[in-house]
Amino acid sequence: MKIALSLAALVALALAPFGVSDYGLGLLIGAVTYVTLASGWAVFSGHTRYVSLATVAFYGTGAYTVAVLNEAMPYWLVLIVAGLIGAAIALVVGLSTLRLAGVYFVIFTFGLSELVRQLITWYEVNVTGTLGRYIFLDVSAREIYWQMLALGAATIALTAWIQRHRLGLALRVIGDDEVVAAHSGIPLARTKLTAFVLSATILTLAGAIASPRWVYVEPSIVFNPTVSFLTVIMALLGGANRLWGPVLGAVPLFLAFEWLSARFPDTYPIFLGLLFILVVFALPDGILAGLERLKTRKTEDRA
Amino acid sequence: MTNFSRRAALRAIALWTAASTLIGGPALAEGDKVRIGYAVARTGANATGAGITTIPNYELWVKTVNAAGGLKMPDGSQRMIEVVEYDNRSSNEDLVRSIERLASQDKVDLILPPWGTGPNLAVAPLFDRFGYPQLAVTAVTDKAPDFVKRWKRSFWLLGGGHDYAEGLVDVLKAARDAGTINNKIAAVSVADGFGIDLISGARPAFKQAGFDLVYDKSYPLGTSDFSAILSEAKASGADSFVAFSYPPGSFGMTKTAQSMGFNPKVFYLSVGGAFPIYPGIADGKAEGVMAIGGVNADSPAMQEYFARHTKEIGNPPDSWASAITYASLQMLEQAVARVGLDHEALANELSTGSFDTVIGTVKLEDNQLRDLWWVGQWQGGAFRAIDPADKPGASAPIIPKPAW
Amino acid sequence: MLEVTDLRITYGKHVALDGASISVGAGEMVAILGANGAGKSSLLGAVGGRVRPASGQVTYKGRDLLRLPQHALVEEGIALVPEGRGIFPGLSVAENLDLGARPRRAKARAGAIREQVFTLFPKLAERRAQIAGTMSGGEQQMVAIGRALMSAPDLLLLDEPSLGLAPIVVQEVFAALARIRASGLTIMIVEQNARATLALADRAYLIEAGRITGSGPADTLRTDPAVVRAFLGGAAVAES
Amino acid sequence: MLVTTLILGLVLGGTYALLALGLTLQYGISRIMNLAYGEFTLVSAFALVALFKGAGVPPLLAIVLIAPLGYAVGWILYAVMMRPLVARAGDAGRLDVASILATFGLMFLIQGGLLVTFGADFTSITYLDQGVNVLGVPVALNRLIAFAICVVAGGGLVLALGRTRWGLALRAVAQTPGSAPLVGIDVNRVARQGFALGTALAAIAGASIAMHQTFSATDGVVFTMKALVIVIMGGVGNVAGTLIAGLALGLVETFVATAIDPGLTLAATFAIFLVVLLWRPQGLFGRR
Amino acid sequence: MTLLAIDHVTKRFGGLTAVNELSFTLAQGEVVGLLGPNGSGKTTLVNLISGDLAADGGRITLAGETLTGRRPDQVARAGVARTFQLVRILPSLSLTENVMIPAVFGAKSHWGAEARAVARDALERVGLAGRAETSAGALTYIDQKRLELARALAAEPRLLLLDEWLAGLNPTELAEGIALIRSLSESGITILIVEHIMEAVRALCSRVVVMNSGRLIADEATETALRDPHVIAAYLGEGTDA
Repeated sequence: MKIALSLAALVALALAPFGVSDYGLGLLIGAVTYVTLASGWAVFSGHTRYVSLATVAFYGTGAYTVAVLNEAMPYWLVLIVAGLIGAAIALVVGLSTLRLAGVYFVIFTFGLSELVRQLITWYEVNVTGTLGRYIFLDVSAREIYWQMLALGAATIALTAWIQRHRLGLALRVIGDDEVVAAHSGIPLARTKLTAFVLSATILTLAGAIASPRWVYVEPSIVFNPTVSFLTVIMALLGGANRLWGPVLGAVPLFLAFEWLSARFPDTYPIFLGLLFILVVFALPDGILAGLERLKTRKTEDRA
Repeated sequence: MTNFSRRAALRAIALWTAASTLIGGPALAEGDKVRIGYAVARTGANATGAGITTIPNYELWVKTVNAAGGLKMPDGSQRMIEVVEYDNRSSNEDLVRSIERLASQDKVDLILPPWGTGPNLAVAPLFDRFGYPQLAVTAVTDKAPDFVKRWKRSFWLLGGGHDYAEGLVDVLKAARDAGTINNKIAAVSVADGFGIDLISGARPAFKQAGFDLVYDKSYPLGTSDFSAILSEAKASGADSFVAFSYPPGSFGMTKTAQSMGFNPKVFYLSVGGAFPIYPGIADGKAEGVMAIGGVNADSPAMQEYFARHTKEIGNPPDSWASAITYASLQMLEQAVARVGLDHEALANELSTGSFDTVIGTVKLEDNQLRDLWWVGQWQGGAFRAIDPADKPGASAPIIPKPAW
Repeated sequence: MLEVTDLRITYGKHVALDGASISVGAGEMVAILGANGAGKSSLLGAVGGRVRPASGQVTYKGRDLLRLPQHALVEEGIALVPEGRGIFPGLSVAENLDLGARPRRAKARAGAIREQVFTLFPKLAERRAQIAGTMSGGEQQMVAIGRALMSAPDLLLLDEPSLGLAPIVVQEVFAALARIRASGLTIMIVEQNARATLALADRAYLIEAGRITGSGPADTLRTDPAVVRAFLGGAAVAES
Repeated sequence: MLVTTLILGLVLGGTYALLALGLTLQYGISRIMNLAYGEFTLVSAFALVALFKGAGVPPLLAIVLIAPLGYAVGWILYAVMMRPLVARAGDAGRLDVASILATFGLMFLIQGGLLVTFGADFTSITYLDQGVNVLGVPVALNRLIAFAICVVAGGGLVLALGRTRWGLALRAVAQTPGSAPLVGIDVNRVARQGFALGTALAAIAGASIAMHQTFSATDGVVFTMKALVIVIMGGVGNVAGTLIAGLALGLVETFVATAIDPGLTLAATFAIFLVVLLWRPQGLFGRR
Repeated sequence: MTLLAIDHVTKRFGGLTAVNELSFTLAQGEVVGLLGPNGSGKTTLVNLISGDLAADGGRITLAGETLTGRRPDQVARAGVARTFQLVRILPSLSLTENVMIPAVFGAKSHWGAEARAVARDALERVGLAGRAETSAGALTYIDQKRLELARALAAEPRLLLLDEWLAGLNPTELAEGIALIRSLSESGITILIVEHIMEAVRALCSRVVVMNSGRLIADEATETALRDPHVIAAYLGEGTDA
């Protein structure tokens, strides 16, 4: 039933571009991109509670890969290569960092994004001598939307699968208590690495798919740390350890951004900040948990 | 019970009001207004650039036009301008969506471009697809000739990196040939598209002119301390210090050079050097500092523009891209007066017509503005254009620069 | 001196303590005995300000303790040594003790009290510069008790002071308690080691499933067959 | 050359260390991971400029005025906004998440306020800009003053924390907040003091940055991140460690800029930071 | 047959030698007590066996298979289960889920209904079967201890390490706990018990190993050890043998 409903929603979403304006399509792309990012982020961070700020390191790498390779090989091949590069980076990074815990991991992943950005900049400046790169790809907004929708749907399906699979249980146990996890026979490094690489691949692909819309990329554009922050906030807001949590955080927040910035171009950061603080105080465990609490309270009232 | 329902009703009313103001979006246009939209960076990394060069001029122009009764139409009627503005949050993704919104949702009559090279390139395909003419001002790119071919209704008004680099070389060469400076140059560049474009244009030009580039380093965006760089440059023995820099860097280097007593004969900066706040930053010792851009400070039109900008916005414009931004709006205004709001006719008129603006008479060549000032210098409290030296209104350079 | 009336403590739906009333007189040592989860630590926690009861009263020298936040109790003369010791593992022994001497009445006499503590636990004097977290469990317990004494309390609350300690250390701790007891300090203790505790205490309360089910002089309880069966078990451990 | 690098590096490092002091207190003692920290410094920087340009108050006097104001603001902010988060969080991990989210909102709020009030322009003042000869190396006087402020504030803090009863209570709360009430410490009060003191230091740092650096309303994130890197390197809550890490970072950046390539300064910063994290996750001077 | 062999194992923390050239063995099916004063290195040894710490010297083998140098999860899959000095349960998961974990990730890697069955068995053995679906956070202290034991059992271990599992229990509970451990031993599990409660040690262990300052000071029958003057001096103190 739930699967049928999800599939119906997916079909409806896939057909949506035929019924909306270009701006509507732009909104859909934006919303689906953030859903994909937040859900992809949650594949690793949702259960393990490792708050990663490296989202943009992967997202940007995806975009940059397309910028570098888009004239050298066919588009589908570029996407595959981007995914592989993201996975490879995640593997190397994961191997060296996944023993860091708590806030140290948070700051590390942030530093990582900055390091990647600085190194690419330095390389481009000193070796290739050009910094900006152009993406003149003949990919329409609709195609971008469908690709992103497919990636987003695949991410959610993957999350659902993981949650039923032993990997999901392992991640939950790691999130609760790594010591118990290890002594129950869960290989910590391999489990975390698997999830981290999966998550990173999704994030990299999202960047690769989104990039043709930007036409021109340079490190300061593609490695915009705001993306990392927004992803975390959206996932946490909805409830990062639940299947539909990231969706529930990403969509309303994305729309709130859009409304506020259109309505109050000068003062919207103030409203947004207030809204944010309000949400943190009113919904401490995320929207989904808040909704559930409301539901149980209602049933209790009735009883 | 009554208490509860009254509260609920109040809450519902409050919610409804809030929701309707939020969802309603910009009020629907009245038929006789011209709706002009733009999506500029109000927040994020590009906010400073847009806040100095782009937004004030957009606001000033709209104010001026509306005060005069509105935009003139070919039939002689006048229509007031109504602005639809979004914040692109310095993110290209948001920018692209905002332009889509302006074009397909708000269906505005005209769209003004965002600030910056990258953002202008990001929106170029959209302007092209929706058919809007794009007057890209704040985009410095050597690839403008290619872009014009790719996007027929795009106009590139600020030249390319090579132009500025070669302009600078002209000035330095003249001074070297006159024996005023030695042939050593110390150059630094900010590591982003703009800085790299300029330095990669400058390197061969310096070499060809027989200069010796004794110090040539780039520094990352976000560098705040220039002591090390400047002490190296000082030690290099070069008479000319050239910085392809952004405002924080331009300002930081000025202050550092002053405090460490670094007095090269030529002190050249890029973005920020022509900002009105620069003399203040330089503690009133801006005399002789060279920078990218420049204006004909003696032209009455320019003086009038400076005065109006100062009065309406609260501070003077910068002496490089501001005036050109304003000129691009005047071009648009005059083109509309001649051919109306039809995009194709407008683009055609912009491409072929000639316009009377604050920077003089403008006629585009191959959709590009080539008649530009490449180098300017602070002289007697004003930032004056010094290169091309043969362009009317050019001032003679002061070399060596007086010590700080 | 301490009067607990009708105390009720709940954690969510779980009722930990259901209407307990006890009293502790000045100079007395009172033990609370009971099974795990019977509510002993909750009772002690409520007196020590760590647990907020749902209802009931705790008065100390006529003052209502429940109105005071936990940190204010030290100033009132109540010192708690909680289960798990609650020392500052990152600070030195001397710093831990100094922190104990924060209350106004203790500050002036800090030097003298410190000497007493060092007499009681000579090891602490030897190791005053050592980082407390690097000491063994028994030594940490001494730091905890020593720190509580530094506040010159009128009432000392002890929660399972022998938990996790080797028999020889348990003896040491109880020997120290006996000396503290002899100095006339009022003590309320929760302890698993019922035999050793009853040997020291004046009176004891028995708690079962959140209710006080019995009380009496320690000597009587030690020989009460029901108590022996429920709390003292077979062979005793480390009886002093 | 080496002397030049050393002196320039130390002076730069001093401003870094000063920037990070407040954050290490806020995170170390009050346990608030404050993403709006950079915005705090910016507010103070703008306040200094406004006082100087608008009312002619000399910056050094302005700092003396701004610092207590920062303390008051921090005090109120903790009481109103952070305290409820601490009260409901339960454990450190949840508090990290809650404070990251809440201060992220605060960051937007302050940034928006700054943009509306002061605009997006670059701001700077000219004050005591002249060079001073330090062992043959010319250094701007305002930077030297900032360095002196760092030494005084940092040194004072180290002494106060290490030698006084008040400092001992702060350290006790920083390390084991759960045990602090047992010795009569009001954790809430100490955490509030720590946060307020941190805000005051942020204000001092911001004001001294305004004396010698160009800044704009959007620079907050840069400051926050720099401070965060230093705090983590020095060991959270470790004031002496923060001072040393800040100075070290300044030296490294200057050394890389002169000896290797200015283009790699920021990369070097982050590379060192990452290496430190991997090698000693608790920071160079933190205790495991 | 020897199941666990500790062979000249050494562990240093900075200048402190926590475990010093320690050697002893456990035979298949034996229940051995590991005694020693606080800080003598007992928990360090348990951590060395279970893979939490890496030894600086020596070798640990389980049925001939080397454990030294392996990670905790590998040691767990080799058949070693443990409990912790301070109870560690996963409060957000249900009892069944808590207990399932080692069944899923241990040597046998059960999944689905199979894993649940193993979990139910283990819960039944510790008397928690009735509350299998409640969340673990709601349990009382003693039940949390039971749950931890059930989790160790679900790993179907060859060697069980109990680190002060009986601490904090009152006499009635203690008697139950002892009976429970005895029933495990009877089912063939080899058990190493770190414990301070002599009553329990006497009741359960035929043999004890006593450590002091990282060294082995006795490895003998329980009754002998408890009369051993070295042991009494280091660990039990005077007048213990009541």
